[in-house]
Amino acid sequence: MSEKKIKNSLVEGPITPEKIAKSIAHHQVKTNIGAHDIFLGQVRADEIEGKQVVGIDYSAYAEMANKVFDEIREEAFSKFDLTCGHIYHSTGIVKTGELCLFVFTSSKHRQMTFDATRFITEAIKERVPVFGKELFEDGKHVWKVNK
Amino acid sequence: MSEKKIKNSLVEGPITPEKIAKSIAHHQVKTNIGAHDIFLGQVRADEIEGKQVVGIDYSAYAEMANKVFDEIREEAFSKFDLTCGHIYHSTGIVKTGELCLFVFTSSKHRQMTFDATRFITEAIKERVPVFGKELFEDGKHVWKVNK
Amino acid sequence: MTLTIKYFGMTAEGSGKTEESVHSNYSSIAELKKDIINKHPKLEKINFKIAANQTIVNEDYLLSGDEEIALLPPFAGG
Amino acid sequence: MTLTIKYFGMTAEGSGKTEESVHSNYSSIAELKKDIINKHPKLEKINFKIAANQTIVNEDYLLSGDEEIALLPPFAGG
Repeated sequence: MSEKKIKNSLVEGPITPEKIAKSIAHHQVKTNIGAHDIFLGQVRADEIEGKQVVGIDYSAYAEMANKVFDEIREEAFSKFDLTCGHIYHSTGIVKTGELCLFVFTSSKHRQMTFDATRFITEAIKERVPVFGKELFEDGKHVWKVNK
Repeated sequence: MSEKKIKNSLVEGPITPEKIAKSIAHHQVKTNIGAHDIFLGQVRADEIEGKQVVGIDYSAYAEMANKVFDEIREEAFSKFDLTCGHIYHSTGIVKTGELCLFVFTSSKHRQMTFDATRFITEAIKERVPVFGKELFEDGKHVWKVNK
Repeated sequence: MTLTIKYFGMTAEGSGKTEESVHSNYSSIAELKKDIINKHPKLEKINFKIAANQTIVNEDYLLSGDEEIALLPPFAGG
Repeated sequence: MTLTIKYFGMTAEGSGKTEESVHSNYSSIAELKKDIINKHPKLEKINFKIAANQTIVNEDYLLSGDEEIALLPPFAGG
């Protein structure tokens, strides 16, 4: 059985704006890129049964999650004419207002990046074993379920 | 005639990754946001008749451009359930690999931001009076035309 | 066979465990699932999928050796 | 009437100007356009739209006073 090196797409804690800036800057040497599309997931202060969410504690089945992130990235490359494609998802606590998901695709032209970022984001929500405990100020929690 | 304050969406020179990071960070206090979608236009080193583009010198009919940027933003807000919407476009020289367009929309849920960022980007390409002189190393140029 | 059972989110909460080893000769996932629920009755009310060696499988999937089984509650990524 | 004519990109290059004032009584954009092309023959081969007071108008748009007219070559934003 051939062993394929699986990229680690999981990041401990929130994804910072600085990480995003750094990632964008890294793409400036690729002068065949004409368009980037970036999706960011941010933790909302939803009200659930009268109580406000203060953060989400994410856990993941890491080995499988990284395998599925890789599959999704490969599917995106086979469907769309991409130059680059990156995915990062948080584990651990991400407070409201902070970022938990960063999907970044680049291509020569815009249509491909729009389609690819959307495809990857939908596939992540549906297929990646990441779990979220929505935390309240009083220490209680509920489990988040993607629709 | 009522005077409406028109936002200036034109930026002198390239849009920096730091500006993007700062803009993202500013949205972390808005805890009703769940999703952001960012489109970035980057100047490509296209080859035209055997010569490589080294940059684009953008000019704009500034008053009209800002008026149209504003109209497009308002149309996006009326079409999609957005929390925020921002547009920045460069004027002056933007070298290959550097960023010339930054479209940033935010919403409670992802579908609206995907649709809005795409709508805004298409509308900009079609309707905003921005002109681009593609520069070659030998000092010659051609005029860029959006398809 | 020795199966490693992994629990996540709601299923970890319901079983009070994140991982355990099970030594027995189950033929299918359905059989294993029944046994797990008997041991951890709180899991009965929880909606979960099962992965064998990091791939989601049906209840009629046949267990063939030392596999890694994961009980996956609804996903919440993004 | 006094019209301010603005040129951009290819039309600025073709006319050698970025702005000029025109004093005359044109009725329509078509009439003004003909005059501008007579003055700057290089513009004949350039594909451009015309804006009056920052709004794109047709050639049959009627000029009614001191307006700002812009000759807009194809857009290249993004």
